[in-house]
Amino acid sequence: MDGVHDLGGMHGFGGIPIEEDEPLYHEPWEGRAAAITRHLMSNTTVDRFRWTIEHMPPAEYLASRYYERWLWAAEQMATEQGLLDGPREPSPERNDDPWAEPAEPPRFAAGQRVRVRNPVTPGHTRVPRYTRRHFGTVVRHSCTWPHPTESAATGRHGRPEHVYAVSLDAAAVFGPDATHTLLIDIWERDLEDAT
Amino acid sequence: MDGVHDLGGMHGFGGIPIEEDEPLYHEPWEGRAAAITRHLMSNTTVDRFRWTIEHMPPAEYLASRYYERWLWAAEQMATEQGLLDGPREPSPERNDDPWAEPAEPPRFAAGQRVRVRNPVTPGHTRVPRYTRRHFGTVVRHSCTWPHPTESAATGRHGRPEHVYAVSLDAAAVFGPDATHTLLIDIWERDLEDAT
Amino acid sequence: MSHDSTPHERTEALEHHLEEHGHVHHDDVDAAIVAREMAFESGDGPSPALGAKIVARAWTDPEFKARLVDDGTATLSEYTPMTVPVAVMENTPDVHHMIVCTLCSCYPGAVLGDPPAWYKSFEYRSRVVREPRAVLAEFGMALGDDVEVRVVDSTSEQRFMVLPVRPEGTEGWAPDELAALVTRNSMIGTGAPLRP
Amino acid sequence: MSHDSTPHERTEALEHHLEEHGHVHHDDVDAAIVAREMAFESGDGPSPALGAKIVARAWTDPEFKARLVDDGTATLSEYTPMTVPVAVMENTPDVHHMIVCTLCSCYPGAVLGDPPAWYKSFEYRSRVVREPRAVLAEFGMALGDDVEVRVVDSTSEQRFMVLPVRPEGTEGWAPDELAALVTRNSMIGTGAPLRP
Repeated sequence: MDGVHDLGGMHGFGGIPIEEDEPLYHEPWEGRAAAITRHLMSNTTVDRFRWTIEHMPPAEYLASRYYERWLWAAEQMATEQGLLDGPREPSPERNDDPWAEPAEPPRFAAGQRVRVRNPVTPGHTRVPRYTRRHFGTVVRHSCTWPHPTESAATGRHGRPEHVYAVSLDAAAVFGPDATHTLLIDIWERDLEDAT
Repeated sequence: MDGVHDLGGMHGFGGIPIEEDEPLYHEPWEGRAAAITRHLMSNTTVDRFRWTIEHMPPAEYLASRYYERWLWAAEQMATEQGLLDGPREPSPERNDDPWAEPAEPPRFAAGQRVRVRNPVTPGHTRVPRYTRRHFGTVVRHSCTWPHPTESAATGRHGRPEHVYAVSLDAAAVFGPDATHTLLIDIWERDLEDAT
Repeated sequence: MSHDSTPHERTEALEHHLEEHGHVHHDDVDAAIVAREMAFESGDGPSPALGAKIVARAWTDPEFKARLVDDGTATLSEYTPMTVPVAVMENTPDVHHMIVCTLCSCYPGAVLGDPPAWYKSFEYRSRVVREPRAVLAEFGMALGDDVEVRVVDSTSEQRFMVLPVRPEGTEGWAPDELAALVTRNSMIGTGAPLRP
Repeated sequence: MSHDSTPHERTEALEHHLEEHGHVHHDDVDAAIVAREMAFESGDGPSPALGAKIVARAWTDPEFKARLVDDGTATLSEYTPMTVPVAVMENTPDVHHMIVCTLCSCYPGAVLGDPPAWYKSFEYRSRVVREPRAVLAEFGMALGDDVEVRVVDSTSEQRFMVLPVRPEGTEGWAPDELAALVTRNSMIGTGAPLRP
């Protein structure tokens, strides 16, 4: 989902709001909302939680404090899980283990030239817009994890897939003044060979 | 400036708010704000007016009604033009004619394969993010007009440059479900040959 | 002008300050508003009615239509002063144009007057370039799969206006009868002309 | 839960509804908050202090450091339960890493506890991938032009933590003395460890 949450590289935001020795929670409700949200997340996936936040009305999202976004999603998830109407029906035992072995061996190798695909979808994607269609180099095999688009759509982890650490030249992404390197984690299906 | 105003292709916005026989202005202040803004624009360029709106705080921009954005910019421009402190100093006669002849003949021709560049800048740009780095075909020479980045930065029109109508396959931009064509106007400096 | 006051209060304050130093005058602001509304209502000045008149002439005068499509700015300037270039995009049974400005609200105002609110909405600006047919459906319009949809994003100073397809069953109609069929939406691309 | 009520009221209403049907219990919520705050303050559980302890060990135990950098998840699980993969990015005099999550707020919480507000801010998320050195300056840090800055965007489920460069002049220091030099920011990449 290409929403206003996809902030990488955006202009229009000011100085970093650095707070000296800030509290864990700035107001009591934040702690309670966080705890409740973590509980609700246990019935689904963190991917669906993130995708839910991404559905916040854009102006509301950008005017919100951090835990207001958790609260907004908690309300949605509680409703979706039918927890506001009555006692919970016993949900079947979960067996979607995100640490399971992927089905296939890795397709890409360290040093390989690859290109980030352009997975435009109203669903949940972890490919930020600023990285789309850029060429990069696989630095290493990062980890294996279920793909977020399915985990968000179904509320359950799918079969884990390979994830690669890919480095991009920031100059290609943000212009010649950018002399740094960008390191991003990209699922195998969101990459294509570019040798 | 890659701000939240650059909305092309974004997800997260709902149904089109279609109003039957709507008034020109929904409230009296809208008409007055519009008239005042048009007056202030005459001292600068429409490009600087747009760039000024782009500096609206993102949440405020996305929560705003249309003429609230004009009002916000009018306040900025009135301040910038020193009109709130005292009578206007006579400003020199303007001679920045946007209809003047460009200095060079067109570089690109109809049918030529081109690529949209990636002019990342905090300044004003008319190259929407969804078009960046895509390949397209020049359909025809569109017009000549001063480049917006300068017109916004200086408040005066620079020497006109060639503008081309470029067609892009929407599928490359927004994925395989997009079967339409996108037609965009791009200034010569924001295009590169891709034959 | 603090931002906790209403837009009405902020506009009043701004106008007051500007007027105080002689930069604007209350009556001029009034006159500008009235002129704009008069033009819009009367159809003489920039308004959907002016656009409809031009479309109807193009439907009945091939020479005019050719000039209109070839050089909109020059041809349209016979009807209304051109402050920026304007191009006329001709629809055919196989090609349907839709106009938008994803970056702000650029619109062929010199011809059609101020744009409708939906044209300036975040919903339209964000969605039409990505899913034009879904947007058309919300306007109650459906196109055959064989029709090529072209979404024109007003990214330069040039504005765009659609020359819709002349409805069938209007042979022999006089221009002003034809003009009555031309809706504002049909000149933006989010609707077809009315059927006789 | 209508949206004109405050977050406090909405949280109360949500908790009440959930409790009413037995989905949550007031005391469990209290306990969860206390546990998290205790872990954070005490430095036993996920907290900057736990991270500092791990960094200090890495500075003094090459074999541990090699394992940490090669397989963060396995090595860190000796200290704290790993619910998601975590990678440790080693800074050197020539390479400086900065961690961010541009899409939400992914952070190595299993080690460092909850992230600081600035890490979750729109300002940091939007700017650090584009202008890292400008962001560093706002944290009062400047790097030589010859230093390669790598901005790591936590776009998968894997989290990232920085292993900062050991400050000069700390030869022979015991791990817990070294740990005192390790700031939270230095483990995210927006600061250097304190100097002795």
